[in-house]
Amino acid sequence: MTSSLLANLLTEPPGVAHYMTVGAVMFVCGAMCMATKRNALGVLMGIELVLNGANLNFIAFGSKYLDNGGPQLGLDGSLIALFVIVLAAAEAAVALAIALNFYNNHDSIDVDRADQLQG
Amino acid sequence: MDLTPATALPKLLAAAWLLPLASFVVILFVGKRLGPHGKWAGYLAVGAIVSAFLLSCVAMFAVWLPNHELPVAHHGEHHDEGDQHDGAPADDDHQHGTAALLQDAPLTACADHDSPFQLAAFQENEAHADGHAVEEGHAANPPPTYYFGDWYSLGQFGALKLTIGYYIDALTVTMFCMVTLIASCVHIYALGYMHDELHDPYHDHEVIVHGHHLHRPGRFHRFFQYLSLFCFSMLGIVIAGNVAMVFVFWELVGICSYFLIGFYFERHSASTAANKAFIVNRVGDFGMLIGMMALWASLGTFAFGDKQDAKGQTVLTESGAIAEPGIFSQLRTAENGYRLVPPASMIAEETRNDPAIEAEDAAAGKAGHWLLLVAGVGIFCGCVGKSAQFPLHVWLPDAMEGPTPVSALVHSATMVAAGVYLVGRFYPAFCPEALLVIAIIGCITLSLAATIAITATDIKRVLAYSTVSQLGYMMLALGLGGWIAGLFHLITHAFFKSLLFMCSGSVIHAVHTNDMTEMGGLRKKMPITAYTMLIGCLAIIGAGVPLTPIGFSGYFSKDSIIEQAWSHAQTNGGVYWAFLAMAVIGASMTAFYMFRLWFMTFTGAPRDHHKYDHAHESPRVMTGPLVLLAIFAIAVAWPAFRLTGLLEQAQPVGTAAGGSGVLIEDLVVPAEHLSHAPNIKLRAGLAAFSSAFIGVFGAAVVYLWGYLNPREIKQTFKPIYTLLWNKWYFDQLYNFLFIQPALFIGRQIAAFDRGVIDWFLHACAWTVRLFSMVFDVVFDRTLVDGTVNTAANWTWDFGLLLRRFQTGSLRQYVLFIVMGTWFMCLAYFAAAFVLMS
Amino acid sequence: MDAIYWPSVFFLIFGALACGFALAVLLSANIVRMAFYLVLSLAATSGLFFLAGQEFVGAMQLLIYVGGTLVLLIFGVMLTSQERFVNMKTLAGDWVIGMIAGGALLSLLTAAAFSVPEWRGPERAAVENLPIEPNATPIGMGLLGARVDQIGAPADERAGMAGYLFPFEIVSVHLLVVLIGAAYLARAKRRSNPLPTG
Amino acid sequence: MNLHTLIDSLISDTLQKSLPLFGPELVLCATIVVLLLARVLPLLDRIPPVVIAFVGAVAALIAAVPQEGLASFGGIQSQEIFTGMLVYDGLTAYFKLFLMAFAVLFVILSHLTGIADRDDGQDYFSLVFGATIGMCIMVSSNHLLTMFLGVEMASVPSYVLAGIVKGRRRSSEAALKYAVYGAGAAGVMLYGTSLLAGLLGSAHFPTMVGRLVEFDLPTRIADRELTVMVLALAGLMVGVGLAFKLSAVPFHFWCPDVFEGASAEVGGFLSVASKAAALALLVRVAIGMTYEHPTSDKLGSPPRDVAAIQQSHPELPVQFVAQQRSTDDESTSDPAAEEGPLDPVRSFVVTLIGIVSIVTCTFGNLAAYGQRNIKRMLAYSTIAHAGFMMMPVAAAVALVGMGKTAAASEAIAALMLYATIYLFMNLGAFAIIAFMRNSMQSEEIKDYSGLIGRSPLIAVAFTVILFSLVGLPPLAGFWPKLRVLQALFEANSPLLMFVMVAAAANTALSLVYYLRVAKTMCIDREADGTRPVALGFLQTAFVLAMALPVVLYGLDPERIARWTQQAASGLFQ
Repeated sequence: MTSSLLANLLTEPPGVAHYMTVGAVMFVCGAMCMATKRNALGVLMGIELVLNGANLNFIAFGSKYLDNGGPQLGLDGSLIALFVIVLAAAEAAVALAIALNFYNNHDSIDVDRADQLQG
Repeated sequence: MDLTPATALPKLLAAAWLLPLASFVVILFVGKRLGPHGKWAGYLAVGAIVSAFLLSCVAMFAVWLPNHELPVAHHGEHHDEGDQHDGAPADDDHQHGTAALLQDAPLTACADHDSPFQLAAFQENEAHADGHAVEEGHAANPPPTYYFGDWYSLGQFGALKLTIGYYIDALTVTMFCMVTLIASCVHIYALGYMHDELHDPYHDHEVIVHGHHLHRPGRFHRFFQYLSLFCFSMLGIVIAGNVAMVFVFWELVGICSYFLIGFYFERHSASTAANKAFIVNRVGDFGMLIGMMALWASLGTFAFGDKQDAKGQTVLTESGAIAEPGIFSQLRTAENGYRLVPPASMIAEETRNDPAIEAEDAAAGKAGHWLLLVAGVGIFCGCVGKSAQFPLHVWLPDAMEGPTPVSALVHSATMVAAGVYLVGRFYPAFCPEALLVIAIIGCITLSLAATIAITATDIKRVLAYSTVSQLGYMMLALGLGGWIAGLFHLITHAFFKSLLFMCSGSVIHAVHTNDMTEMGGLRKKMPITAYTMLIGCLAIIGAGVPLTPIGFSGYFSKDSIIEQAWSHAQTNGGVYWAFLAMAVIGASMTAFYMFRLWFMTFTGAPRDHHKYDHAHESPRVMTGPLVLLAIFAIAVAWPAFRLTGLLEQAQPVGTAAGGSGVLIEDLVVPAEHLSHAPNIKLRAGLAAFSSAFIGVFGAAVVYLWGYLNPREIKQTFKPIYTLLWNKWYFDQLYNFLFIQPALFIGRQIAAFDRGVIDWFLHACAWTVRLFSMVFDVVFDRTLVDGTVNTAANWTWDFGLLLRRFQTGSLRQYVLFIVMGTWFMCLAYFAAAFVLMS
Repeated sequence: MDAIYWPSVFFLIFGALACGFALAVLLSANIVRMAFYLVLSLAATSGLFFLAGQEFVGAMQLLIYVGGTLVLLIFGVMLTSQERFVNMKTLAGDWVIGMIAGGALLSLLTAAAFSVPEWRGPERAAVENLPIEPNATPIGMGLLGARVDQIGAPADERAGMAGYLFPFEIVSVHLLVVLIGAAYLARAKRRSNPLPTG
Repeated sequence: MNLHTLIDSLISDTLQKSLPLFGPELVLCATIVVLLLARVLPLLDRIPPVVIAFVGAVAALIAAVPQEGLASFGGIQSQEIFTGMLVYDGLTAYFKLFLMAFAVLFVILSHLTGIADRDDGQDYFSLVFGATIGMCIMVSSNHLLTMFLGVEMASVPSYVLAGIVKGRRRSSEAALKYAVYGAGAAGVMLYGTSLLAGLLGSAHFPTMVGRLVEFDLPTRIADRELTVMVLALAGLMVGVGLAFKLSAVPFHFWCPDVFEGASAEVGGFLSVASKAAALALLVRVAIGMTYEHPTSDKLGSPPRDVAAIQQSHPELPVQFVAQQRSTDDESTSDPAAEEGPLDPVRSFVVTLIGIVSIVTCTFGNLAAYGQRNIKRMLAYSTIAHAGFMMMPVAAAVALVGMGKTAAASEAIAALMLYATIYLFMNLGAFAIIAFMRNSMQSEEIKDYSGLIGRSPLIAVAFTVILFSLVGLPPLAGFWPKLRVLQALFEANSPLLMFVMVAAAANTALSLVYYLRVAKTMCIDREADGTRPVALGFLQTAFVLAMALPVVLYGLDPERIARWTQQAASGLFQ
């Protein structure tokens, strides 16, 4: 079914599900960045990807060009997406400051050096 | 002075209850400054508890007894009032209507009958035997006379009302007198026993610090401070008017025992024992919490009694129903003839609303009984912990680490008594199946502890196990339907067990050891101790002239337990005879180990001459209480003092007639008075006497006359001896079953949190490692380049790999978020799939 | 066979770009390159926003993310990259476990996306006739608390359309606090009386 | 309706209705601004920041008192403010009061421990107040955006607070872990939120629950539509974010590390205020998604009459009241009586919270066993308590499903009472740890040995607090535990019965590690070379001010309990 959906995509408009797929890929890439990057800044970039992936969903749900039936999120989707962008920026600022502080204390940006607290 | 019971009793007993608290508070704040080294603190505590005793005596002799006629005989009484009640089942004002009956009916109808113990002398006529047959079918007894009310309301949370209140009946008053009397003796005795603590610094010979004995400041006042708090807490349990208050004081008793058992906390064994006592008790309390919840949730109240007005009359609503019924009146209503019937709120809603199920359940009569059983067994769990019943008996012998006066108090009048008391108090709420559980636990406990006591050589441990065993007797009696028998034994046991402990303390004080194998021949050195202890031993084995009302206190109470067991066995037959058998064999073992103790300590040749030479009789302040208690141990149960009559006044509602099981259909709890039938009395009395005699004789053969060498006996029965010597390996078993797994799980979880997910990740890591090794060998080495020292890198990588699983790695945490989400979804979908298909 | 629906083509292009560069961020080992790929991925996402008719949000995405956040990140890269070169390579084991977990999550989320029939996409005819109207005004009014879409909506749906004045204002307080915090951490001063280390 | 009326109503709604009810937060915002200006204006710079913070916090506390006084929680009508973004009812009012009271105490504590000195005080207090505003939004959120915004606003300043001691390696490590973990959880939560909003077509809680009813879940489940699975996935993903804030297993990993690395004061902040706000949010979401306000439909009798019956006849058992109510309902005939449209949601929520809570509670208690650092141990204890505090939420949802709203509001009241008592217990514990750290430069449990000899008052106060954390009866910690167990019992489902039994068993489990600390302090001998403990008068007074309520409340649990009951009853108006 999925394959046929993709095949028709050239002639039929994309739906929410297609946007969500892109969002899911970005979300998972971000999560994997957070889980595999040893550079703290890489982890922060992962956070950006994660939030952006989730944000794509709101955009898709808010768009009237994508839905066919079912409850409409309408304007709420765009507005929430806007706020998420702002919140992500705020979070990035703090996380970056924390990473710099970590760097000052550890002389390294490697998150694997954060191993004193355990047990 | 106004001596109306409804107003005077709460005041008198509250005063008696709060005096120890006052003493505690005073000592807490200014204890150290009371006289040299806090010496006056002891006098203060003694003064408080003795005053409490006097107040209790006033309550008993000036208020209770003049206003409440003792039932002269109890046989016909139930018969009469039962019949009357059957005639007028709609009588709503049951409490006072029937309370009046309780007082009047026996006088008129049965004045010619005699007290139960005169029955032992065959003064009973045939009419009684006939009476039993008739009594089988009639209704149970109405609630006893009691005074119930609240002093102070803690708070109301919706339907949950928490108050500090009282519930005073004959049992309460009796317990007050008993507890305060024994506590007074213990306090006075402790003045002498704890004398060493007045020295500053105190030398603790059992603790070695830096190669020297420990020197520390004396803690005389601390001891009396805790002792006062302990008495306060125990009296709080006794007077408590509701379950929540019982629980509060229950825990307070636990905390006090923690302090007192750990009094010599510098000794490692003492602090461990204190911990053990506390934690084991908590295990029981958790059951009790569940029982409490079950009762509260289904009955909506914690109160024991019905709401009363200032005159002690039950408050009724306009329609004539009880305004605020307590637990007991809800479980045993007058409409149901005071039989235990689960009220509607105990029956699951769907059952109530579904006529089909309801009819089926009503036919079987089972609805709500499971909840009753849960509540009963839950409450009993708390009692198991406090009264050191199997399987939570392990703390009690270790609690011997406390000073001996504490042991005397803990083992007789307080703490362990609290468990039995609570079973007695809750008696109307126990369904026959719960009683069976109680009986089984009691039976196991009594035999288990008795066997261990036979091999113990520490004088206090023998007594400790004997306590556990006697508590088992009480539980057994209660579980078999012998309410009076159980509580009767509780009171007599309190006297002789405190006597025995204080005697042992006196011996320990003299020879500075607990080990009986280092004693012997002390009779000549310390005669008062020796003979008072002999009285204690005779009392505990139940010595008396069979078939006559002549004997020590234990004779009466233990005989009534065995009679009850006999009656129960006769009614139910089959395996239920085991209860009787264990009770009789236990009596024999009791006699054996008690006299073994006495012979080893006081007779024969001294085994350790150094210790023998230094031994001396204890000072008056210690022997005085011994003599006093000895007198009580002899006489307290004599029929002339009508102790059973007093208890009978408090017989909880509807329990005199026994009952029959619902979940186990052929289980019958016989009415208690049936056990006084002459044929049972005769056989039980003879069995008890002969078993005790065999026990004493056996002990004499081995330890007095020395016909048999105990060492050879040990050799012959080595496996059994080892088993008993190691206390049936219970400590080891618990260590293996609970402590090790708990520690293990704790460690595992800590390790888990450190980053080891589990073997799965390890396996993954290994697989991956394997893959990359192959990959490395195939490509890296051949294709990419000739890396320097690949093997060294592997090792290095491998070390990092392993180490990483041991660290609190941030990246793994993130991975756990993903996997956690995923596994939760998976679990949910799997569950949904299973449920749907 | 119908004619090619061009928005779909653009969707495919932008979607592929967004996903591809997101993957590149994941797979790249060089932090500067990662930042660059991230810019491209986020920019492609804003293209998707435009395609969905959310041009205002798309513009904000370009401004805030691409313009602001990433500059911030690149500052971070520059500030921290003066350390001597150390190997920060992720081990193969971590990659594999990460990929397993990620793949599982991805399959779950994609399956979820295609499980709801309403989400599979509208009919072409329905969409093609929709008027194209700018939504900057409704969004702006929404941020001021007035939902203009309430005007045409049936009465029982109006309650659910909340104005966004409150979040708009409170988020400024949040940004203020966050900047104070970030500035505090980034300042060089250390405490004069340090608390014990341990 | 035209634009003009729209804007008119907006202005009146904002100025007349919403802003007065938003007073405490506004005061805090103003305080933050003043603190920021203090750096700039020379006049303000002379005032120590702690004074400004204290004045601001007290003003906020005064503003948080309900208009008719403290006893009027029951009279607060539930109303939406800011055009539906937030909701103001008894629960909001109570938790705002709670948070503001906590803020005042926390400012005092921070001053006493010296963590907020003259140079950094402005930043420190700005962050604390910023997080507090976020928590206020969490407790009053009525919209998916405010929920997410509240979580972010509470979390992000907390990340900085965790790293407030800049020069310490562990501190910066804790901050990094907290920030990254928090961001990850927030991402998952956001994804779940988007799914939920997309499925239901709204982000406004009451509208969402209305859509859920229209959604007709029982039929869809019977038809095995996959949409239901997506809904469940969305619920789980939102739950992840909440579980992170609650430090519920398996999303607790940050908690011990952050508590150990951050300073003790911040530990107190996170364990009390943050947890309370997270629990309130859990209540909002769980009750909000499972309880349909009867005002929205035609069913006549509002459940308030149950509360009324109960208040006039407190002696009636709960069952009786509930029974009456259920018969009432039958008489007004709910057509979907056999299975309500929200029943699947309820069973999902109950199962999820029930299982997570019991696992959390047990895990926290067991993992606390082997800890050597006292903050780390208290972190696990916090996890365990969070698990315990989640249980009444499960019970409340189950009770709502049975129509017993009075009992459900009792369950929520139990949770609120628990949180309140927990404030005193845990703030006291962390205050003692902070003072001890200042005085003996150590946070290891073994260094507390023999404290009774060095500082008897502190040792006794700490022991009292620890015993109260166990839940031993005469102390305050017992009552809320008892009420939680009651709520579980009343809910009367096999799962919750199991939870109740396990919870009761957990009280025994937790004894071990608390007792170990008490034993170390009171019984173990002082190790050689430990530094003397010297506490100032104010510090001692603070500790006593925390420990005394624990004792006194145990003796008179009535008043606060009544407030919580009244406040909780507003949920089911």
